[in-house]
Amino acid sequence: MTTTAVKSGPADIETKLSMYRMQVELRQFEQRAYDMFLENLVKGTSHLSLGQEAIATGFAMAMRPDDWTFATYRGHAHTLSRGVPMTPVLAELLGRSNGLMAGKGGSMHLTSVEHGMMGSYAIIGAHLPIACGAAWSAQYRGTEQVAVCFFGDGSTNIGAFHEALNFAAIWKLPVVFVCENNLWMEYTRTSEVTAVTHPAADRASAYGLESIIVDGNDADAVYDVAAAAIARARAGEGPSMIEAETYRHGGHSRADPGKYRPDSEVAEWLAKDPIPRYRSRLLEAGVSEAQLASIEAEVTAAVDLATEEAKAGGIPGEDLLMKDVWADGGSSWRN
Amino acid sequence: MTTTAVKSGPADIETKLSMYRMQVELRQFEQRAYDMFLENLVKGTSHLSLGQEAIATGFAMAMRPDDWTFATYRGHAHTLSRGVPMTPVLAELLGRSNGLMAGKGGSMHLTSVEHGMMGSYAIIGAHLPIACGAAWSAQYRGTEQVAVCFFGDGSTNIGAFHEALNFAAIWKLPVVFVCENNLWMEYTRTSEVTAVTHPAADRASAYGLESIIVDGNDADAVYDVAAAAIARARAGEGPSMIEAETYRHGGHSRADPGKYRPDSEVAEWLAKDPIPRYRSRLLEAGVSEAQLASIEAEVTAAVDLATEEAKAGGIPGEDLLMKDVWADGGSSWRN
Amino acid sequence: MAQLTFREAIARGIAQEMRRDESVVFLGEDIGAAGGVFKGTVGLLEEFGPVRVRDTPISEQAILGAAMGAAMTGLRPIAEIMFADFFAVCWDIVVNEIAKSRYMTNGQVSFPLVIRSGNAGGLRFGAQHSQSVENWAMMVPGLKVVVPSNALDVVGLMAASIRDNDPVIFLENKILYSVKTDVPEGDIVDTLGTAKVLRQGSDATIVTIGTMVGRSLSAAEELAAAGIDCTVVDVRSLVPLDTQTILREVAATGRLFTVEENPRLCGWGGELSSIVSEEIFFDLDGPITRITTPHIPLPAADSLEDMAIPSVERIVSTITKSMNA
Amino acid sequence: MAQLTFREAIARGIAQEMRRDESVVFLGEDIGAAGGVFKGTVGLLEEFGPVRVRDTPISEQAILGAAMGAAMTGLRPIAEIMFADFFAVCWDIVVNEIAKSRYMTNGQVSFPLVIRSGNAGGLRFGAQHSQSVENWAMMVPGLKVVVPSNALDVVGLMAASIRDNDPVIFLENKILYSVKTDVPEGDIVDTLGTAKVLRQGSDATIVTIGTMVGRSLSAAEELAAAGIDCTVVDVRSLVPLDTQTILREVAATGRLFTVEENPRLCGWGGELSSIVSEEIFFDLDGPITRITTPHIPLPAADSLEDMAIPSVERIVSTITKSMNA
Ligand SMILES: Cc1ncc(C[n+]2csc(CCOP(=O)(O)OP(=O)(O)O)c2C)c(N)n1
Ligand SMILES: Cc1ncc(C[n+]2csc(CCOP(=O)(O)OP(=O)(O)O)c2C)c(N)n1
Ligand SMILES: [Mg+2]
Ligand SMILES: [Mg+2]
Repeated sequence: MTTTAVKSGPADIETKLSMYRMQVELRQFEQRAYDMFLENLVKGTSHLSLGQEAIATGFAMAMRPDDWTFATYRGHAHTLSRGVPMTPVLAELLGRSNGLMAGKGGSMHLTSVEHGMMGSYAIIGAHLPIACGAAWSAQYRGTEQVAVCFFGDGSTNIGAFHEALNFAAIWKLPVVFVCENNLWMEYTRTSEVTAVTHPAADRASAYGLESIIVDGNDADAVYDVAAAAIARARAGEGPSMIEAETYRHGGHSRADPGKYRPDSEVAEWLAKDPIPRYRSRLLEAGVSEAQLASIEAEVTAAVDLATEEAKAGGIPGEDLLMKDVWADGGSSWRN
Repeated sequence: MTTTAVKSGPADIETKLSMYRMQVELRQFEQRAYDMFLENLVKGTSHLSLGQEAIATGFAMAMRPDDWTFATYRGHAHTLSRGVPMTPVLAELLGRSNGLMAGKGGSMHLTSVEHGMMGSYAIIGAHLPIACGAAWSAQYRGTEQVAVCFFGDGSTNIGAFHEALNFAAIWKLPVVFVCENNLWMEYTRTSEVTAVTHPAADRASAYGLESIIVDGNDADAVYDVAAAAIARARAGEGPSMIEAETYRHGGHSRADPGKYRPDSEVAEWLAKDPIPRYRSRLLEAGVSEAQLASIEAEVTAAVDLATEEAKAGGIPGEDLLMKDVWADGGSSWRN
Repeated sequence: MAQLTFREAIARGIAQEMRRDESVVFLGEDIGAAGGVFKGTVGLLEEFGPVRVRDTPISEQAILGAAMGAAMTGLRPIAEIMFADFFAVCWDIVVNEIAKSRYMTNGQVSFPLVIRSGNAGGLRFGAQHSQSVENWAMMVPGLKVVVPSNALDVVGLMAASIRDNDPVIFLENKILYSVKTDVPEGDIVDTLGTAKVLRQGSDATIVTIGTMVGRSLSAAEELAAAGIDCTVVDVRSLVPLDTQTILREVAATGRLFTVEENPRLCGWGGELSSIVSEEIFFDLDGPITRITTPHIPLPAADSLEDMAIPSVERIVSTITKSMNA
Repeated sequence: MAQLTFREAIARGIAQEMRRDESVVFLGEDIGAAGGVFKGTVGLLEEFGPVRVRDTPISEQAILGAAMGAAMTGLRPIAEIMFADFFAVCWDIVVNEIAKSRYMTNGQVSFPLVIRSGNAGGLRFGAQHSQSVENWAMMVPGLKVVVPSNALDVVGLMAASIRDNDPVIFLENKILYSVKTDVPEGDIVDTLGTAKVLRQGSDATIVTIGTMVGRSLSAAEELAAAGIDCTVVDVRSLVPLDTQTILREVAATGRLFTVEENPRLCGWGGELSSIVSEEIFFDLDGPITRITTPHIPLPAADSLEDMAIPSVERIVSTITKSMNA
């Protein structure tokens, strides 16, 4: 088992500052999304990545712009981390016509192909084989693109996980599987329904893969394992699976207060919050408090602006309803 | 990894003789089924266990009459090994009304609940979770029954395998999973599409289970691992998975001559044929040639009789067609 | 008489049967400690304990496989598939194994089990969490299919489903969970395969199910005001299907309108239409009209979803137009 | 003109398109080295090599997931699901992912892929290897569904399906694999959504598909001899559906009979029935009658399977009875 040492990450401070900014963006975006949910502006459901920002950040930074992300319904952070602007993402949550998919997908299906964000998938496990397919296509066409596929700890017990891992291994596909282990499924503790301690890492050997665990609340550590795995994949050396240990600060979805979790556990993990940790590290490295504060303020301004723009979006109409079932843009099943 | 020593098995010679008889029965039955297939008497498909008889035998001998067998479409041997008479099995292959399921199931679905033969399942993987359910029911009712579930090497790459193994492990279910590794799927070598060398045993640890491999062409060795695993299950110590190495002498199904396999491989495994091996062992142990020959002759007579009885069976009629969709015995979907 | 929500009725029906029969067990994701993601199973773990009410991993094939294996060996399991859309990940166990094994074994095994699931749209959950799957189940021989429209029916049909010796797909339209209905005290056991005539009219017959029952009744009121007097039939169980009631009520008015939340193609409305036009063609006075969701995946945005799913307004306008044609 | 079997036509259609377009790739179980369990893909590995023609593990979800991911990133995959019954183990990828993702993403992705599969009964394989699943696919918005009845159509519809930018479920009725048809040399590209009128009659219209096309034509000959002159329409693709041809031909005779191998409930025959009785009700002269497999799992024994699946005899007797009623 490989456990990557901390205090590594990208060498230059500029990149580290970008990583800080990204984490703050993801954090503030999710907080805003939650506020708007409570205001009943987010209509369906939503699953926030509060507390898990370091994983999306570390990976996004290690990816090439033409690499591909496959995420779950808990996909806001992964979408933003690939460079998708905040406004269309927030507007999508509000069901507005300026939403990323004009309101047709909703919070659980954020997709922006132009940013390599190949979709958020709401059926547990499904996107692991789909990511294999993208990786296969890269391999076939020789483009050296890599597919990165994120999923949760609870998702390791579904059949599609198993099929995808074996498939990727035998075809040596350029895909990196990332288990964001936040200890919980919806309201059930994953360890109570899983036969091994590390739901992903302890199963890597079943697919001939190395067991890799990383501190998922340390963006630099994540960056390092991500860069290594992506490089391996790009070099044709096949898939990797990484288990990133983390925690979600809030509930599973919507307004769930997450009360089923012991207070002590929540407190322990709040103390490991990736953002203050990263902030301290930057201060230690000589970045000024003022510089960090200005990043934070800029992000707040951006989130405020996105909020306004999203709210100003129109209500999607009948024209959108019957559009884009088929590649011809329409929905007719008859002549 | 446990590899059980050979030349063990049940202590008394009487039981060993029963095991020899059973293997000969399975062998001769399958040969007859093949002949009748070639005569176009077996209408649909059929999947023979020629060469794999030691596994069915070793397990059946180690099971209690009220234990449960779950098998695949390659289930003739497992059905007979539980004590189901030959005539109804053969008649089922012929689609006759004296068949085990009156012709409604066919070769791939042999079932005899009164013998603990809980079904043959023709969709790869499906019966692993179903066996978990039977084991759960035994656990719940405190009956100390054990479910034994047989499947092939190729079946280890499907999702249901993974779900069932984890499920059985976390609930500590009294179920024994048995992978009959005959090296081949239909016409593809399993090792070409599997990320590990031992498709079952190398994955046991992913479910917190011990890795157990046994010589599947040695009925005594199989008996020993079977008895141990079944005892563990019966004692409430949870599931086991056993990989039994074996080979099918013939093709995958129907009239497949199995020509995709190298001659040398076939020859190597024919040399390991479980039946001559077991025969020699009995001779060494002092059983007379005459006694073995008389067992063989008795079996031949029984197979001949079953053939006649099966052929004499009637053609199932309309009364059967519309029967037993529902528990009330009928098939009506309306009032 | 106490008012019960649809979600409370689920727990009430299950509890009623679990009290009566030790062989009834219940498994699914988050059904125990959490009381279900829709809070439909609150209190069951507390009353019946973790041996009878079991939280599972995210392994729908294992859940249904376990239910099947348990059913064929003496238990009467209830399994939850959280959202009906997830039937797609365990469909094999439902259609190839549970539905067929009794027939294939010439009746050697029975499957007294219930699979309950949150069905249909209206909650803005998007295309993968909003499907109506009653036609997925109806098309498979060997499955019974129940879709209750109110809390009272939930209790009685749940009890009937649990007592039934065949596999029942019990679909709970999620948007109904919070709706209250009067439910009397004491044990309630209903009968599968019995439709209810909720309103008697003379001009046209609306046949519907689930969420669309309430909307059809509202539409019927509006239509009555405009001089079109409709019968409204709540089918309640698609298999077994109460064709007697349906055919009688359609024959009486001479016109059939089906209202369903399914996408257009191969919904149960098509099946009813074909039964009617095969069996009582000469009793019909005009076209059979189906009111359905269009043949599209369901969109997430509230405005779009509301346009897609049949509304009272659309029911009224479609029937008005057709009756005046 | 060369005679080609249905199974040879599969390989011919695939090869035609693989030669033309490098982005066409093909994956499935035993499709390469073995040439397919039904020998429908013989020669493809040899011609196109193991990079384009890939044998897979028994992992249907991975097969279709791979096809989907490849399709959304520039390839045009063809995936085989060996028996159509096995769709049940990978149904999620088909219905929740492939079918819906284009719509959910507001058109950002397309899925130019074909899933071909051995469909339907007649080979005495029993209930888990004999299902007709065209209605499973037809009911899901976002899927096209093709069911050819002869080798010539196989080549042209396969080519059209591969060239189509939407996901196509291409169902090959296994019992037809050995049937020969004249197929001209050279590239053949057909058009999806076009029904063929194979026989023109004046008394009744038989609408059918797949294996039932041949039986319907034979039945029509027998019926003609008895004075009932039938039109026979081979629908060929259920989605897109050539309603123009179907409605025109039904209106012309005033009577519709559908012949399908599906179990009774929610088959495509019900859908056609409902379209006809909604859109051209006043052109009908009598009941719409559906001839289907009964609503039972398919039995294995030859005698029983033959009773279950519509036969020429049953088609003739049903139509005769109904026309003379
Ligand atoms: C096949 C399937 N089963 C169940 C669900 C319901 N569900 C949604 S999220 C979730 C928990 C997933 O837990 P995990 O994989 O750990 O991811 P996390 O939500 O913690 O990020 C469940 C059970 C689903 N979406 N799909
Ligand atoms: C889900 C599913 N996929 C594919 C098949 C077709 N099939 C039947 S047997 C078989 C090979 C199985 O190989 P293995 O598990 O090694 O068992 P064996 O036949 O060698 O006993 C395949 C692919 C099937 N029945 N079910
Ligand atoms: Mg989790
Ligand atoms: Mg094998």
